[in-house]
Amino acid sequence: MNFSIEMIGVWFAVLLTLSIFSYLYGDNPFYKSAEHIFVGVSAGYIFAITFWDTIWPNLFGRLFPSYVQAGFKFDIIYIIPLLLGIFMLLRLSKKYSWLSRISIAYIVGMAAGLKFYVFLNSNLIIQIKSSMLDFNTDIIGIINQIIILIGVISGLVYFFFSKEHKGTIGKISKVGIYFLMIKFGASFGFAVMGRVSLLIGRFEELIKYSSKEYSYSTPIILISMVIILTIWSVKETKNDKLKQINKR
Amino acid sequence: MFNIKNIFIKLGQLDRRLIYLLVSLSVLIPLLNPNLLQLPTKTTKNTQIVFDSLNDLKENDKVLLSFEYGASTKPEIHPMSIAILNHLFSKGIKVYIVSLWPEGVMMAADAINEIVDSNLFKVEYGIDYINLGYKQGGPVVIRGIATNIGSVFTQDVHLTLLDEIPMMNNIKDVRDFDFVFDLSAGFPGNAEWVQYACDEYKIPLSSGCTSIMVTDAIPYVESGQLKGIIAGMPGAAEYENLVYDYLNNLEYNKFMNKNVDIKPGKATSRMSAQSITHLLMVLFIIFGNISYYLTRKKNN
Amino acid sequence: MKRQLAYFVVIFIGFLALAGHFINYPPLNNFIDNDATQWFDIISGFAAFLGVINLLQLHTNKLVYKRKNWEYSILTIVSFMLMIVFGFFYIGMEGIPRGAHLKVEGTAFYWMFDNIYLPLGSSMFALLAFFVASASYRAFKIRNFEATLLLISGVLLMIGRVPIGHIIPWWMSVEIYICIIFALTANKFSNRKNMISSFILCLVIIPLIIYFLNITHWNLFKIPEVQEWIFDVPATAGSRAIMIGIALGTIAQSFRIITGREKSILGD
Amino acid sequence: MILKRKLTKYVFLPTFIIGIYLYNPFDIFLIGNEMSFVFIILICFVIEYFIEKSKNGEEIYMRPIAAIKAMEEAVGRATEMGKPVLYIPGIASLDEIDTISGLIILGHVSSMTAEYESDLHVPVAVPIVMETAKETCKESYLKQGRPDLFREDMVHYITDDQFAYAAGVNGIMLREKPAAVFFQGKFYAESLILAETGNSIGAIQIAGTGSSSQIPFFVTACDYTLIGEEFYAASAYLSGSPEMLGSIKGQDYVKVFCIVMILVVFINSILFNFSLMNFNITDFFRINLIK
Repeated sequence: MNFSIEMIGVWFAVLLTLSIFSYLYGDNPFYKSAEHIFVGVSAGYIFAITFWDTIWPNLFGRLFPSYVQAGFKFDIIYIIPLLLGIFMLLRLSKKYSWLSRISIAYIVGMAAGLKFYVFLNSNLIIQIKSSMLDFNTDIIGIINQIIILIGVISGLVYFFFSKEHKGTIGKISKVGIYFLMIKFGASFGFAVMGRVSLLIGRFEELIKYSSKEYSYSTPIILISMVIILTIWSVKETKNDKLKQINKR
Repeated sequence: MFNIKNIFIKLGQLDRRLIYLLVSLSVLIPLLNPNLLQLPTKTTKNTQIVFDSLNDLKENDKVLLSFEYGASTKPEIHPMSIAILNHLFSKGIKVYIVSLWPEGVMMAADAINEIVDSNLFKVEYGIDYINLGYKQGGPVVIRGIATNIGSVFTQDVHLTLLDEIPMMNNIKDVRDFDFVFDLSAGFPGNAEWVQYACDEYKIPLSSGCTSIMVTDAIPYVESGQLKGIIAGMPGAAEYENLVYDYLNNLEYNKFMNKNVDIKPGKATSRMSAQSITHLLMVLFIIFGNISYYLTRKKNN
Repeated sequence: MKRQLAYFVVIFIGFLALAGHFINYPPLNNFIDNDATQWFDIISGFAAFLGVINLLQLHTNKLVYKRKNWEYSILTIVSFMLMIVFGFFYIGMEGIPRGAHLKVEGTAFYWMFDNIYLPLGSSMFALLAFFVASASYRAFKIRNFEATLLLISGVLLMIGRVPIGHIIPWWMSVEIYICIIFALTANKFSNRKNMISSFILCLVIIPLIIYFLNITHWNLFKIPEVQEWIFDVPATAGSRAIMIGIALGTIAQSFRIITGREKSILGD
Repeated sequence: MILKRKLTKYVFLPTFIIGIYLYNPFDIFLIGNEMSFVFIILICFVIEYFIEKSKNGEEIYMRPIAAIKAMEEAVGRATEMGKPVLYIPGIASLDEIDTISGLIILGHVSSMTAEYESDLHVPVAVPIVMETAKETCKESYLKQGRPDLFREDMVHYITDDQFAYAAGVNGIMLREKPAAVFFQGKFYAESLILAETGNSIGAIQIAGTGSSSQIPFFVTACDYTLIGEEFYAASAYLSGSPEMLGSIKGQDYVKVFCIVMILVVFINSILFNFSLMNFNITDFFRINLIK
């Protein structure tokens, strides 16, 4: 078994994959450790990526261009995000924690302004524009577009809040919910398709790692995990019974 | 008659773990021997639109390829990126790679290495393709590329300044690209490219995405904001076959190396496992409903 | 006074972000297009520091007070510290500038990423295939007409989208349609006897009628074509209705924020 | 007299602003996105009109939404069973409107948990959302007069990564077995992992999201779901203040306006095709800036 860093990596990958899959059996020590390792590794990973890809090039790259050489020119206005960032850190001090509200206010205000404009354009105006009937399709194409029109309008009527859903509005919104349900069914069907593909990809990797070249890592780890898990669950059920006995 | 009904009711209340075991078997068995089930793949309308719009591009056109997927969605998207890169390189198109997901850079590197190792095409870094690496910020970066690419990307993935790379000198913003193709698996994805860049500046955009995102992107496809869409792994298998046939009956042009055989893509081989598992899911739904109907009959 | 300042900032920035798209003043347009949202990332970058402190605090408390499952907190702290060391101090390869080393194969950070972070992420994602199976098994019930629509479009899409869907012959799709129609109308029949008899009658007669009218080549009987129609027409209408609905919801919510009416966010 | 004042405020003022914008004195406005400007002015004034109408006391009818009524009942059930309430505000940061709506609903849910004295637990995936959530919960407990019940570690950060967060929350659900689980915010692929685990521990699950690709999972796996726009309206429903309800009514009328516009575009395209009308309205629907 060639003992290289890369081989340890493969064994680690297979061990962690199988401990995540052990969750299907139920909550067990393998899953708990994989979960906690995942939380620690991902928190560290995101923190490092955030610093090296955002703060270092975009902020310090503009405040100290000569030192950072991220290709940006000096830009005095970037003092403000630096201040807002420090305000954010002041949350740790009881006295000045109210300053962090200004940074939050900036983000919330900016998000509201930008999303207002972007959603209005691409998700409202263009969608209204595309409800026009184009005639260079055959008769079935035109019927389809009429069905789409009915579906969109009845779907919107379903979302009426200030009107009682009775009488004609009730009937239209009933039709609307039918269209929405067909859309949800289609999304669910697609989701099944997507998830199965990912499982196939994962199993393919496990099969790849069970070859001689990777010194049969998957079968060895799989068998040892199954043995340990059976011992653990037998011990677990035993001391559950003990707890019940001394509780009575 | 009575015990048949009981069997059906029991079939409707299988333990969760038994379902999980059945699903793993239905995936494992076809993967272990792929030629268990050979099935023809028929190209759907949207995949064909994507192929045609990329095929209309001419030599030396500039295409921006954006990688926004990671290892967890690699099985669905990676076959697409390889098929698309094969298609673009076979037409001598200049490919500009950006990634808005941290893992996107590695996926792009994997895809490029796989194509370079197959030495099907004579492509060179800095001449035929360039990788601008990863920038955090999602819509911020897309907005930056749309309005002025210099405000977001100043170096390529090897940290050489863009001004020193000839390929980049007449690229100022998204309008200098002839086509934008987005490989997306979540946020930021094809919706953000539509909203923040291509709608406003009228740049042709198409996308290959995970199956779950397809129903959200359909209104954009229907209104023409997205030129067709490649939907999940089945879409990837269809596109792979289109490119495979295209490359085969294309007499070797100056971009391709002679006597190199063209290998079929990965997605096609996984389709049998996909089909069997789908059938299993449908059976679950049918049995679940039969037992639901019988138990409801029994109660009232 | 402190709260008024926060409200003023929300209203001012919100209005600025909106007006920046209309007023013809290049420095403002440039600010809105590029810098405004970059600032957002920088501030959230600083806040990441707070998140990490909170995480460490939580797990060290769990460790110190030996709360339930405290042994696992050691794993979280150790793996977090390892990533910080590999991310900022120890690179593991010469000649790679600090900062770019995160994504260069061969560095310690990349080894952790490739062999620990990636397998965990993709395995969690792959778990979804199992959960989708159990969800479809448990939740896809013909409770009412809407749930049946959800089920039919889901099933037809699942079969139609994979190669197996192309092999299904026309008569089998007719049988499937008959089963669906009877599943819908099952409770409308007075007694079970004639429901089952008419069900079997249809199963036999209808395919024969279709065969004699020789309309067997119709798209209606090819599941992939039916799936494509469901996907192109009703599902598109549903998606567009939801998209417009969500756009209106977002616009109304943004309006309430920009006019300072959403109070609870800034702790009023 | 009031009619005259209302007329000036809600008819003349908007038309006056649009007039100035189109006249574009000294070229102070950008050209190209006039349609967006007209839409924005129209939407703002319609919503403002209904807010003012409902502020001076006009009764607003709001159709009942099952999920919102079920929230109080879910918190009540959790208190009876002495089990915690788990609130998940989505995995997106504050730049998503879904997260802001989720935090507003958290404000109302935390005032319920303060009132019922049940144990609240809010795991978050983004540090800024953690800070804002702490702020919102502290305020709600203060307003209910129970600042003593508020514990600093009610709201805690797990990790930014989508699936590590799902794994962490799974662990919390399995070990703490909450009786009520709220999913209110922006969700992606991990929504089904959380909803299925919540279902397997038998908790009441109330979901609300604007991510339309995840709604099918919540519809199938949760007890109640706020679909798309209902999720954004929930914060106004729960606050019950006349201003908020007025804005929902205004939103409805904007929806009527959109439906009318869709029909106008549809009919215009038919007439234009048969050349009964000479101009095509969709030319106005341009959103690309001519810079």
